Amino acid sequence: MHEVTIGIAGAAGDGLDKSGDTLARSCGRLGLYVYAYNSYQSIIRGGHIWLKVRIGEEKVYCHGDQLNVLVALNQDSIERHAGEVHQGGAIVFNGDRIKCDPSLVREGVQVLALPINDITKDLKEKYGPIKPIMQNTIAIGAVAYLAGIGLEEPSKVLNDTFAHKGQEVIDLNIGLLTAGYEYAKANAKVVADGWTFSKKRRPFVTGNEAIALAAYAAGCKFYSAYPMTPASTILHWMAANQTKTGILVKQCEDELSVINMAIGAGIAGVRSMCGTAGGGFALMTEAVGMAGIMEVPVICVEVQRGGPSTGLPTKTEQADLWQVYGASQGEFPRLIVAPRDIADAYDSTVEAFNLADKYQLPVLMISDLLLSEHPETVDPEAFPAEVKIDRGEIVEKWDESQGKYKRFKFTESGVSPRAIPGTPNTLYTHASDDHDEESILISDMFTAPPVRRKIMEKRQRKMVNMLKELKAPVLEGPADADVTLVCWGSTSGVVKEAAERMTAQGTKTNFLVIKYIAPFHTKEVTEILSKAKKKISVEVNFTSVMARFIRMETGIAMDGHVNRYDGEPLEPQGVIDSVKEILEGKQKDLDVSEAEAKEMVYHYLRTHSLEKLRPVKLTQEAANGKGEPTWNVEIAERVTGKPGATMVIGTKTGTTHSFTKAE
Amino acid sequence: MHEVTIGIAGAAGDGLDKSGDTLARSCGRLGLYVYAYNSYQSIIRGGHIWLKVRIGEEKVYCHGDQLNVLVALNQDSIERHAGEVHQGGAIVFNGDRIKCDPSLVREGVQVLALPINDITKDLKEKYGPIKPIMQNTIAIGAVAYLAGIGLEEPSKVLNDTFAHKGQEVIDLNIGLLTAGYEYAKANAKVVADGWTFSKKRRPFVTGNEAIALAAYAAGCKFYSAYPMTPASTILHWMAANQTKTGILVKQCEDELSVINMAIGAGIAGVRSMCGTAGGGFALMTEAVGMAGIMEVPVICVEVQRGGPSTGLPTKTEQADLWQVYGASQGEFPRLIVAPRDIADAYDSTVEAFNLADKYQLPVLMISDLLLSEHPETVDPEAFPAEVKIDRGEIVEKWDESQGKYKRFKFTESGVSPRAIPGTPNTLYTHASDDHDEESILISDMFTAPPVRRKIMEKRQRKMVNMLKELKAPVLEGPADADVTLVCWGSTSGVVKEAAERMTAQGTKTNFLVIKYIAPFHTKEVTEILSKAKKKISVEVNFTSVMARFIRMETGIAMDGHVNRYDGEPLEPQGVIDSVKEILEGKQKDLDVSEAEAKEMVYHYLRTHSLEKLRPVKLTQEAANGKGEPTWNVEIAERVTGKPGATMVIGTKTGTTHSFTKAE
Amino acid sequence: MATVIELPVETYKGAVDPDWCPGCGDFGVLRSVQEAAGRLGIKPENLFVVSGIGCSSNLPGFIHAYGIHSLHGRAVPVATGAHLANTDMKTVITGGDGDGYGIGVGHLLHAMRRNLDVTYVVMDNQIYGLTTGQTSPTTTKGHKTKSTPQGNIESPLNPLALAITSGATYVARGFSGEPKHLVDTIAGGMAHKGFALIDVFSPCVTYNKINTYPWFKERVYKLEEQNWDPSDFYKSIEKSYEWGDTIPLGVLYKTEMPTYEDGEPNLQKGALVKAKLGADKNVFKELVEEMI
Amino acid sequence: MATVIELPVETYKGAVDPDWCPGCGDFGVLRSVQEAAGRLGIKPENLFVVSGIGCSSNLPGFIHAYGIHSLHGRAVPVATGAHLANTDMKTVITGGDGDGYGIGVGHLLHAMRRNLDVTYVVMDNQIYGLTTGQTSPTTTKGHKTKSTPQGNIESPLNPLALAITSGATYVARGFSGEPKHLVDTIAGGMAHKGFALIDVFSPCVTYNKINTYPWFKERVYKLEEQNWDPSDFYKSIEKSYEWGDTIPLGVLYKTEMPTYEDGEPNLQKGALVKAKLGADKNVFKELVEEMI
Ligand SMILES: Cc1ncc(C[n+]2csc(CCOP(=O)(O)OP(=O)(O)O)c2C)c(N)n1
Ligand SMILES: Cc1ncc(C[n+]2csc(CCOP(=O)(O)OP(=O)(O)O)c2C)c(N)n1
Ligand code: SF4
Ligand code: SF4
Ligand SMILES: [Mg+2]
Ligand SMILES: [Mg+2]
Repeated sequence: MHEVTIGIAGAAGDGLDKSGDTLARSCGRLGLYVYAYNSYQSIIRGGHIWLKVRIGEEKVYCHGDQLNVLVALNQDSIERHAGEVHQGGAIVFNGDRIKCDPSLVREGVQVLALPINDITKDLKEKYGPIKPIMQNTIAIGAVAYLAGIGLEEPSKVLNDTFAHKGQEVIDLNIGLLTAGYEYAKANAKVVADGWTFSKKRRPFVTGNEAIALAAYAAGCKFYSAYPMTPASTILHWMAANQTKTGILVKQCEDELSVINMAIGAGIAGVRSMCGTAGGGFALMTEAVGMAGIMEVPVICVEVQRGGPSTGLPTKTEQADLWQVYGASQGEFPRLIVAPRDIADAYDSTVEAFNLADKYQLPVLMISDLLLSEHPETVDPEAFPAEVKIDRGEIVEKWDESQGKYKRFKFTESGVSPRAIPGTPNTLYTHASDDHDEESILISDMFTAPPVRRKIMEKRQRKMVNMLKELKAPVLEGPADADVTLVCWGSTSGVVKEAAERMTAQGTKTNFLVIKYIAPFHTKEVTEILSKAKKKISVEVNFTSVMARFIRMETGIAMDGHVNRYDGEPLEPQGVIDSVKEILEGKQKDLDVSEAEAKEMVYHYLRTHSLEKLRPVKLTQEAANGKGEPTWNVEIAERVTGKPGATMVIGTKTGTTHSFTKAE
Repeated sequence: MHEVTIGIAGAAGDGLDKSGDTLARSCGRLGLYVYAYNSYQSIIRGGHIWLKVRIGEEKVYCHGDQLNVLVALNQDSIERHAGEVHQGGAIVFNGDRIKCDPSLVREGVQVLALPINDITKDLKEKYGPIKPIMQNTIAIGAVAYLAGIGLEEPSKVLNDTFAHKGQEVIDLNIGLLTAGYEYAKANAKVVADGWTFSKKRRPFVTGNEAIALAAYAAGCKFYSAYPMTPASTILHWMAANQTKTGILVKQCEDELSVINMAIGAGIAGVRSMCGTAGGGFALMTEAVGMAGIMEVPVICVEVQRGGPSTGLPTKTEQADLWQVYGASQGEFPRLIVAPRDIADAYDSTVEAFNLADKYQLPVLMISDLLLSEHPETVDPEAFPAEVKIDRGEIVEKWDESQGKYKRFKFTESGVSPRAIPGTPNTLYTHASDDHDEESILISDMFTAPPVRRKIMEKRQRKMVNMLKELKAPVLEGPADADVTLVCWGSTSGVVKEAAERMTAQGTKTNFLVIKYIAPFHTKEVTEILSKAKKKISVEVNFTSVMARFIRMETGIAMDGHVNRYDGEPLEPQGVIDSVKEILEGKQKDLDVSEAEAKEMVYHYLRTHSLEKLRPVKLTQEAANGKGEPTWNVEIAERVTGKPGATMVIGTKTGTTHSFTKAE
Repeated sequence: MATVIELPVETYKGAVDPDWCPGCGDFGVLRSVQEAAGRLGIKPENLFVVSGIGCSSNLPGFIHAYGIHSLHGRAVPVATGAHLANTDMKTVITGGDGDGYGIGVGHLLHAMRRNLDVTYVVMDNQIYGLTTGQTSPTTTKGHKTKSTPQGNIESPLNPLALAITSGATYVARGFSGEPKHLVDTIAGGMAHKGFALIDVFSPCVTYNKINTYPWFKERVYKLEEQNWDPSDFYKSIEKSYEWGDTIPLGVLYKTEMPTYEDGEPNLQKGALVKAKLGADKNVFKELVEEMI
Repeated sequence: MATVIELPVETYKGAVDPDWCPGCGDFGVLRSVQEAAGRLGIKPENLFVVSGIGCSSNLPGFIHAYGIHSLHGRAVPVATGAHLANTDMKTVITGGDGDGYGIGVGHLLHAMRRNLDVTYVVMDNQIYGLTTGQTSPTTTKGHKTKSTPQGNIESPLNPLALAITSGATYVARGFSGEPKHLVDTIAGGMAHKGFALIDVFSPCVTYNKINTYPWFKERVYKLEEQNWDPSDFYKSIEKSYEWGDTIPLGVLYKTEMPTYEDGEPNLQKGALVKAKLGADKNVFKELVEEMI
């Protein structure tokens, strides 16, 4: 497969996402496929940001685990990432400010220190001093050369991006781009080229944008939200485009208000949606049950991030399954669906609106940070402007001669034809107390056990009937595989690549992506899994929630679990390695590795304002009276190389047994 | 077994619980065992109330399914319950106001219409007119005779109850009691007698009171709550006794405040608890995860009631398992425990405080309406005043020479010795963001994946270690049983009785009560269930949540499920019948039975202000163009017997196909 | 504006009879809401009556209208959503002091500063009725309730001062024992454009033995009879603190201000619920183009 | 009362340096809280600093004290619980306008009417900083933010009027650009017995381009320099509405009232955390006897 991966590293506020965007859009317009992942932190400025842009001639399903070109925007970034650049790759940085210690660089990697001052002389004369953030454009120019995508398309993208800022800004930026491009051309070898540019222009979209766009297509009229990473960009898109779409966008005072407003709008008869992250959803759960018992169509998007609690706000994780499944007390029908990728997020959203209306119930969409915030190029056909809109059984008119309208009529299907408030002669009350067909409370003086039994059964029948029209999951990859990987959400991209690579390497591997969680395709999944030879779940969490869920629904346990829960998303090679370990029957090793110990040292130094020091040597010691083997670390002064401190880290627990400054 | 069951029926506000209380306490003091169940409604006045008091010489574990004496406080109650009184029993009511249609009464049942006016003549002369509510005492007097418990003990109870109201009130009440007793003695045969009164005085307590009392014994200092049925009586007990116990009791503005205050108090170092029902708990979930990541000991009691949403506020159900299990986003250690009865509620509460402190985590106690609100006699030994108090590893003192105190030290056990705020030299921050050993955030600029991995593993190790000290569930009943019933919470009382009766009837039956939900005794439960012949879950819900949970933990599916979800608790015979159906391979019949159809008619008449009518004849019709068989009901005028209306009810759906008034 | 065709109070008779305790103040409020709606000629199918949970919050079940009997404390956001989705209907919120000023006060405050065009009638009995008698945010200091057997130690909040300072544009008080005046007050609120908060003394005869009908009867007087000028912001705030031997009823404060609906761009072309579903092709294309 | 031994500001230096944007107003607030604590001689181990979530709410991580960095909007109840459990410690709540006046305003209002003896310092930047610039409850009408690209259509709430009418007994305003005055204001609040609310203009240099340092500098003046009498309830409310060309800083309102702690029976014998654990045998017996 023809592809290249660019990494851009810097601090928050360095404007690095804009640069990545220019690059990605250029490729997207050329007809290449792009998948980008931004590993950022939640503070506004300063925190480390690591943006990976993977470009391929064929579709790329995850950010991969390669690194061909590194753009380092500060010194720290060199130290963290230089060693990751593969042979044949290149490292690009501002040579005026940043140094690259050759010992950090692998063999066969070009080091391209851009002499920013020199190459921008002319531009400075013409436009005045260049802001630091603009220097990124120079680097992008260099990358455009190294990645073999040419100058033309990036220039056009810059032209569009800065159109509202006037010609001077456009010219300056294109000037910077060109300077970087020319410098690289003169001083470096291309890292990738020979692309076939199909020129099919593909939108470069995040999962959140896809959901918002789909909501518009599906006829959503009301979107309420309270800002929370990683769901906020739905709100931002909705707000930015509100006058175009006609969707009323309401930022509320809290998430309780958010969902209750959305339900109110749903009651009134508009298609309504709300969105939040795990913590905000925790505040919404009571209302989900209300929508259930009132049989109100409403969509709620829950975007998972690193938890528990405030947790790791800008990190991806898939650990909210139980929260969503367990949302609200009691039992009531609802659809829980977890889209697997960006195109699927579009389809799922459209379907969500239709099923919500058809079955008159809340739909909970589980997304995750990676899916919601990473952008990728998507075929434009994946975003049809015209979609099916099915509002279900609606009572448009009711005559008193038809008898009393019964909002919650006990029907075979479980669905009772719905009259939208405002319709004459169909008046009723939406009650969160349980009620009979006519919406008269059965909770108060009237409790009649058989009535309660029947309304409960009516509601639950919706789950049975809805399941019939949901597409059952299917195995992807070779039918006769030796290994079956099981996953959900954004992890499916990595799993797909891992499975394909494993198959290519001789271990036939297929995979199963679970999309519908409630109702669940128990029959089909049981059939698939009971035939699978080795079943391994792959999830970004500690407790393998989906594997547990599947066991609940099918009784079938996995043969092994691949988990990652350190804040970073899974990558194909990591999955392959873990799967191999499982196949070989190895116990998962939880010890602190040397690389990890080193990172822990860096963490300690950074959090104790000791950035003048750095780890230089790590040795492992088995018996030392600490109750566990340890990593003994020699730490030196960065500049002088003189001994700075020693640190002892527990190999099992990871605790800092001691940190001793040199005298 | 020597026992008798008294039912008292009337409207809310009739003071019926007080009467039941007098009866039950009298028995409790005599050394008899009592179990009472109050099937009430959530409105303040008017709603139908049905109080059953089961009395036995040996311990009774549920309210059973017998009825020996009915005390009817209004006409409606006669109509609803007269037919339930078993042969040899009696029906007692105010003959001046209420009539009992002989056709409603089974053979061999005495009908005792108390001539209230007549028998209270003397009392009226002395004390003036008797308030309606006081007439209940006359009925209790009659019951005291019929149930063979004598006059002495009830008189003493009345004496204590009215002590604060003065001698005149006491005398009047004892006078009424005696009048009823004497009248019954002169006009009826005893229904039960020959009791052996051990005279062991046993407290008559609800589950909520047991929890509150246990909290006091365990050293709780802070209780916060917001009123919500069926948890409110914990708050009421706590408030009523606050000056005695020294527990600070705080009614908050909402449940968000409730749990966050409790966590704040836990952080500050006191033993703290809060309580609520399912709907209130939904608002608390976000904070549960905070307690998890901050490692704060705190207890939260979730009392389940009929759901979903506001649902059936005064009805029992066991359908909040997933809500509690799924409380809060992300993964964190917590103990989830569901006490099975009142004595166990006491022990569980004490243990909860100890484990919360020892493992520094939130404890979620799941109770249910039946357990929390039904009172029963409990052996006084079950409530020791002195209990074990284990506060876990506390750092009392810290010297700077010991190095920096690390609140979240990565330890083998997962538990980090805790310094209570106020301790010098141990200062730290409790953060809901993820953090390192020293409580420095790793969520913001510092994210270091291996640090995150290690703190996650540290926290999760607590679950592994805690499980080791929890008592594993054991099979109760014959080891070689043919049937194993599986249950949790208050259902265990009914299941115990059902299993014993089935065994006595020749089907050897044992049962398994699940108490600890997280962490779960996977090994032990798997061992037990994989050996069981027929496994049947018994739960008060629709979706068999505990059975599903067990399948998740063990992979083992039940062979059948007994469920009740009409608002009423299970009763032993109902369980036995359902189990037999399952054993016989019968499909669960969800059709509306004749009795149910009749009740549905009553429901319709009551909710349409047609109480002058009543159903007189029901016939089933198979083919009728309604898409389902129907119950065709003839409805007549109550007084004249003339045709009043006809009603057609669907046998499958339960819908009212038509209601047609007679011309 | 079309001439109003008044409707008789029976128009709004609910399917079931209220199950409140005999004598409960809420009966009077229910009837006043019905009369006010009739006076304004609002057809039942054009009326949303939204509540939370509580004795008082059972009201929507007892009135012929599109009722929403939502969650404890959430009447305001549910009503906001329903109202914004269908601005052609009139939205009246009805509920209790616990529901509105306790658990729900955050929503209330924010709705008032938005000057949302809805009417909120609070049946203030200074107690939690449905849960059998605990302290509420308006319970008098010292009052012994089930949750405060030693006497309530919190100061009650002043709903009228809160409403005025938060941005409500019609702030009034009624009393269930003064039904005619109450109808006027509620009808005034419903006719007002903007957020109307009407705090109504609605005695709980079962659990509040202090703030009873006679207690209020002795104290209340009508601002309208004193020619009160409700347009002065600061004077109205001051008036809202009058509490003791005399307690004012009536409209304390009233002003005209742009509503939330006036400012919301997507409400300028009519009710959302009547808008066509689905994307405009050109707009959609433009939106996708921005992503390329 | 013991004489106060002042402590140097370094006493409270946190383990890590703040990661706020350079120029963020919160730096000044942090330092002022540290100085105020030092002036009052509160030992770090006797100081609770409690926050919710937001840029401003990161403060507890940057001060040497027992910090609680809780949930968005829940600082007040967490602080209430911590404080009631250990009344021997001083409790200061620090957070943002979104945290305190948006999602958390219900708790705030109820805490104020309790007159809880805590100090609440709100870093009011009229924006949601941490979530990258959406509208907050104090955002000016018309302000274009990420969530209101057409301009905010809601009226901002007035935190000072809310505090005064709700029952706070020390209500003041500070400005991060007036550090000395800010220390005085915060120290005054911490020394005050009862609920102190201090709203501090703490500019967000990244997301609020309207309410900047210069914007405030041009407008603010100090009440103390004008001999303002903070004891008049109604005048203080009126003063709290002064906003535009001139904006007052300093103590708007101050009064002495019994606190929640004064009324709570179980706080009369000292801090709860120091009480003996376990039941008194006689009391326990009595409680069981009542059940028989
Ligand atoms: C989240 C939640 N918490 C608690 C309750 C229980 N609850 C029902 S009504 C009520 C208080 C009602 O008081 P108020 O609003 O004053 O109404 P009233 O009954 O006095 O009319 C409470 C606490 C609930 N339904 N939901
Ligand atoms: C329940 C919940 N909802 C949303 C968020 C996301 N969130 C974090 S901080 C914040 C707003 C912060 O604004 P403010 O309190 O004014 O603090 P600032 O950053 O401006 O100092 C929000 C919405 C959250 N953490 N939790
Ligand atoms: S309890 Fe009080 S508020 Fe509720 S219905 Fe009865 S009188 Fe009315
Ligand atoms: S975003 Fe604003 S509030 Fe947050 S740290 Fe930066 S300047 Fe301060
Ligand atoms: Mg009330
Ligand atoms: Mg802010």
